[in-house]
Amino acid sequence: MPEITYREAIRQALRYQLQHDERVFLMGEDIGAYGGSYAVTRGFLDEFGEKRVKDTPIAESVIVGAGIGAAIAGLKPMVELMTINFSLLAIDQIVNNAAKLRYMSNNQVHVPLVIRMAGGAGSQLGAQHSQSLESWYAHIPGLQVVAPATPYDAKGLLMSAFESDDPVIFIEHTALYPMKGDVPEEPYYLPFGKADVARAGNDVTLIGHGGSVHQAFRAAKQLEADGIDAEVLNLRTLRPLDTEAILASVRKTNRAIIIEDDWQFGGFGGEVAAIIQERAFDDLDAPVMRCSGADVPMPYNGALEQAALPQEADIVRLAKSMV
Amino acid sequence: MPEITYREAIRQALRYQLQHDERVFLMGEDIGAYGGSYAVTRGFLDEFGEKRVKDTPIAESVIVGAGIGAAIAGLKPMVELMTINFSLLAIDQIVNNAAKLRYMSNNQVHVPLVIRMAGGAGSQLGAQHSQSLESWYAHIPGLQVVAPATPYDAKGLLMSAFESDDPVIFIEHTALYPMKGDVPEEPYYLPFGKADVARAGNDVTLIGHGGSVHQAFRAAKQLEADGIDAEVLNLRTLRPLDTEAILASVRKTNRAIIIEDDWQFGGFGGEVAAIIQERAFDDLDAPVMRCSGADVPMPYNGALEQAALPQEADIVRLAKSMV
Amino acid sequence: MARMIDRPPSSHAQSGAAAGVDRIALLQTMMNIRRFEEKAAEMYARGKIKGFLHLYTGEEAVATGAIAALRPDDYIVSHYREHGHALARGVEPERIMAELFGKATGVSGGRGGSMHLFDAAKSFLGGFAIVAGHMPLACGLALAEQYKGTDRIAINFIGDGSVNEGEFHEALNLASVWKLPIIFVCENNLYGMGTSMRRVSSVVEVYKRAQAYNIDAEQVDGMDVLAMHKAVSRLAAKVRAGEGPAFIEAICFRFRGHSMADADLYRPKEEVARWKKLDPITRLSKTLLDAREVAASDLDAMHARADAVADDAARFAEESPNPPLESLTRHVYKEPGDA
Amino acid sequence: MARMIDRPPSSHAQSGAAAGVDRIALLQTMMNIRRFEEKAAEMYARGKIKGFLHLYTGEEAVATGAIAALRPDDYIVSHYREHGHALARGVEPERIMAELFGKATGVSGGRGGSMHLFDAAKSFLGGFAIVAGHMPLACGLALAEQYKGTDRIAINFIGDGSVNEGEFHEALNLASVWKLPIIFVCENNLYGMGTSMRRVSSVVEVYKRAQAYNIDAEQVDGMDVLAMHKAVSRLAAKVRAGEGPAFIEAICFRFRGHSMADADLYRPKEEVARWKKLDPITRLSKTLLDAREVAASDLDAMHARADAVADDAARFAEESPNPPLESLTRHVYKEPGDA
Ligand SMILES: Cc1ncc(C[n+]2csc(CCOP(=O)(O)OP(=O)(O)O)c2C)c(N)n1
Ligand SMILES: Cc1ncc(C[n+]2csc(CCOP(=O)(O)OP(=O)(O)O)c2C)c(N)n1
Ligand SMILES: [Mg+2]
Ligand SMILES: [Mg+2]
Repeated sequence: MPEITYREAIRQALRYQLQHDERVFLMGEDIGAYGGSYAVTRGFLDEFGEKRVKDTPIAESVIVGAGIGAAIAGLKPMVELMTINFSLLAIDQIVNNAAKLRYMSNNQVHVPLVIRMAGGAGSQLGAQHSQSLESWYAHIPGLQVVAPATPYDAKGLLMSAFESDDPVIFIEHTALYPMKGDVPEEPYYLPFGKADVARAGNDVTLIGHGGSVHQAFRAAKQLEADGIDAEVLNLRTLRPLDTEAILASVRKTNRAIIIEDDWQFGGFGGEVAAIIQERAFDDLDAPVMRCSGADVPMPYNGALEQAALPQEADIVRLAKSMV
Repeated sequence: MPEITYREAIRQALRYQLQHDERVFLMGEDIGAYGGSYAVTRGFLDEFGEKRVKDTPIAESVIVGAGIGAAIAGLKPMVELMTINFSLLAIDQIVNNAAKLRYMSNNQVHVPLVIRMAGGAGSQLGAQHSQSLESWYAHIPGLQVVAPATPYDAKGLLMSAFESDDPVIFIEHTALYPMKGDVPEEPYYLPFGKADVARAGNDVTLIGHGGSVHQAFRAAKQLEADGIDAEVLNLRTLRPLDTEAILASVRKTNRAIIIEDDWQFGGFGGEVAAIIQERAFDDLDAPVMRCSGADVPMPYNGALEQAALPQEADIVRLAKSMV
Repeated sequence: MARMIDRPPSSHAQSGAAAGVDRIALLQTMMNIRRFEEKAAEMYARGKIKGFLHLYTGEEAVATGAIAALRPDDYIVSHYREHGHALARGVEPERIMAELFGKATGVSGGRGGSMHLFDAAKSFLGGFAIVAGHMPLACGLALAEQYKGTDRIAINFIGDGSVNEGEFHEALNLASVWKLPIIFVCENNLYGMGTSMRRVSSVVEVYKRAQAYNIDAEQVDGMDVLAMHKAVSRLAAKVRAGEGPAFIEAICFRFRGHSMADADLYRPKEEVARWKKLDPITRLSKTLLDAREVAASDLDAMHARADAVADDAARFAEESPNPPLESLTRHVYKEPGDA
Repeated sequence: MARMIDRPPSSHAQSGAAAGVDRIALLQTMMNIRRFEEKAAEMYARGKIKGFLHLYTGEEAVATGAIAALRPDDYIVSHYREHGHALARGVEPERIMAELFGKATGVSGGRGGSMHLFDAAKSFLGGFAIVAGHMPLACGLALAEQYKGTDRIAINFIGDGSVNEGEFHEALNLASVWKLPIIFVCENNLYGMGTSMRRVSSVVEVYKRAQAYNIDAEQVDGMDVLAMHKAVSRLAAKVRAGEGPAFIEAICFRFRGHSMADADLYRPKEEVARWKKLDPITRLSKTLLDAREVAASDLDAMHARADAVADDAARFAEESPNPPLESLTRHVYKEPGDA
């Protein structure tokens, strides 16, 4: 299997869709002439032309709203919002229209729209450009929230996103774009709601999505040295959530730690912890713990930013304290 | 103590602020000539004039943004956004500016802004007008999230909101406006981060905010008949959250149920459950349970809407299953 | 024509008929809408209808004239005051009233309510309750048809209150830059809830706001169904031909409060009285009488027909079943068997 | 003057001086900004500066001319390309560079970074990274001064990319309806990242977009510091007198890519070359030489001064400490002892 980057994996899925489905087109700020702020769509404008690859004004609400309308009318738009931070300007469209229309219309219309955005922190972009708000989207019935952790995830999940007949919030972690991994050349589809056991273990379950999966994995390696055998669960999708996989793992390890870049209070980790204690109460040897971002707007200074983000050492310390 | 409505209690706090603090002014859609969509500001325009009571265009972002700027410049604006549903159109201002400016500027500026909005469901307003998104705001460092359950709460918490030097999201529950309760005429201030034990009990702790507190209270009465002595905790503020009060109660009752109108998945109840099992693991005789809204956009039909909202019967059934 | 604002165009005589328009049909449609709304108000008073109920009474000419000038497959995207638009498009009155009652037989299965009428088969795509929030979506429908290369267009009804929302701006700019096949119709009834336009808008002539985006825009007497029909006919042809979007500011007036909950204390009584003199139904009736196209007895018959339609709708709604409770969790996502 | 767009005003001679303006001081400020930015680029290349770094090179005349025409207590609210605005206001170069380094001595304590410079004592209120997101806030500052009855005004710098955002629309409408004491300066450098204005804007003359809100708006040669100074001086007087907001479209051009990460492949080389001929520093230098206000040796001295300022700033930043880790959780909310 060829080794390619997370960025390239996303490009492969997008190119495949553009080549094989006339209804697919891409819309977003600077995805054309500029090639995308993370170079994901570089060259697409030349290859597919202005009809399929549309540079838009800087106007998030109408970009997403137009995507919703076009999806209702039978097309398969992919809207790129650059980063999750800017999605706040289109959030009414996402929450009040995209997520609700199938239900409100009693199944007369539906919204097969893929919205891609980069999330996460770590590159010193400051408070307004470093948020991880996936928990917000995961809260909304009608949406599907996808957060690939590897190049393999990215291609397979994005392919499935285009297969879906309901809106998908596809969150790419900025730090992962250059990351490499094995990816089949031919198209393949990863199901939503199925987590991946990135590493099997018996003593504690480390649960994460996106970039956190890699931290969990590295922490697991460190824990090995201390004779702690950690299982690493890559959620892949937050909504639908693979509750069964989480419970199965915890019933085996009897301990769980959720890792997330995002703020802990009111974040997604809380939901996972709540579900685990609700459904696997008697299997728990220790409370479910969370390793999350600090409860502060993201500072610019590099050392402060790292201090605000969960670190392998924190995971290791937590895990040791539990077994 | 005079008995007044929740609406009147809010009016009293607003009038007091307008009368006693020159820096205070109100801004919002239809708060003047129309008297407010929930009649909270009726008569204020005549009493205080256009300088203090400003009718705005329907333009949520600039209303909130202007409030932020005015607050930075030393005034104490109160922005009314009618309902929490419309706050989605101003959410970038709230999250990226109001919540972050003190931190980003290294304490050079701060934003003493009060943003009032009505939340909750139950009056058949349909999917786009029936949301309870307080968990979203509670997730954001830099914000304070207040959700009064009684007229007494409403006045005392709103008075404190104006005392605060940081932004306050003040969420009123639509169903409570006509509700009556004892409220002192003189001004008083309820602290943020202090929950209220609405009913003392020993067998199970029912935790709620806003309208849910009353459901919990009625459920507690029903449980009495079955010999179950429930404690009811009124959170009053979600951020800061009175974790100590929650833990103290659970350490006594060893069981907890969180009641919320909002969708359960990724909601605020998950955070409370996560905290309880994290901090009071050994005191729990049963998993922390949640009684929340159904995972669907809100349907218009009255029976369906009630089926989508938590009911006393659900709380009672849950409580019985736990003790 | 800007002076029309808050000085009603009483001076104007009713405009002449556009080629081949069935003026009697237009009159009947307006009567049907009027009676439907009055019946809805009655049902609301009797507690059969809940939530917010926004009536179209007084504005019938706008939807009736505009929609009659379109093709039946042209998309309609409207706001929460949309009963009239749905009726003008030919959505069954029974199923609309049933929706207001929240019944299973309603156009949206009782899940949408008054603010969220949908009839996809008739290209009636809502019914939206977020001011200006439906404009981007309407642009998307137009974009899709342009993309597919059809000559189907979209019409988007908005209120004067939406012109100061950011989404109005984003939608008009995009529609103009991409030459989208869409007609925006702003129903300028001079008030957004209790707020008069001139207190919150830097430019009160809405059509001028649209012209600032290089959009072909004009102001039309929204109390004159023939004028509406004429304007939309002409613009629809251009839009259909791919010449880009168009915008109509329809000056009109609602005869009742913003919603059933509104006591309507903010509008001077004589202002309301002045506008009621321009009742589009009375106006067209007179024109047809004068032209001897109808006799008084014909008008009586037409009113009777409108009454019957409204009564039947209410009866149907009344007798219809509620959606089953088990349906609560249906259709949040695609289900096996869905298209 | 609309033709100025993408045809630079090379024809125009430099405009005459406004009364009592110190042209030499303006030149020195522009030189300081230029050298500061070049130094920042160098420090970024050396890994001393991280994150996004957007340079103001080429646009110096806009901030320099505009801010020199204001009172030192007038509010400045800018976007993420704001080093030049901060320097023009007199914020210490050392503390700006230290902020870019993320040091404790930075204007925002190293927490803000290049996009979030704040110096409240100098009424420099940011530094914002959400396109158009700072416009409502700037309106609020103006509203507050109007409310207090002072004659302090606000100036809000935005890019051409922000004109299609909903917040641009909401802010301009409110500023106009409420006659807020604010001047919007749109730095129209013809591109928003890699997207040329004309591909995404229905009307490319930005000043016309502003006029559509009844705002006094004009287009100015943003490569001419004296023209900027003149225009802002005149408008500031009107705005200060309570005549409502004003808007300036400053036609300019950035000499480098959007940010340090941008290879700048989307702009024709000769377009860039053409604009570099209009370098505002060279232009004013020539004017002053021709007018015998300075000698070549004076210019050398001024350049040397600018070099020294930039070098000192970099040295100061380099030698400054990082903020202590314990400070991470400070100032999320008011703390005991805070004002
Ligand atoms: C974004 C948003 N803000 C506020 C509201 C509350 N609201 C409902 S209708 C309305 C007035 C709209 O007036 P207009 O657009 O003129 O339509 P009309 O009711 O006059 O037909 C307002 C403010 C809303 N529904 N959506
Ligand atoms: C709301 C929002 N959308 C997108 C972005 C990403 N972005 C940053 S700068 C920029 C281009 C802005 O161009 P312009 O306003 O012309 O300013 P310039 O960089 O040319 O000075 C974009 C799209 C953003 N920061 N905020
Ligand atoms: Mg109106
Ligand atoms: Mg630009």
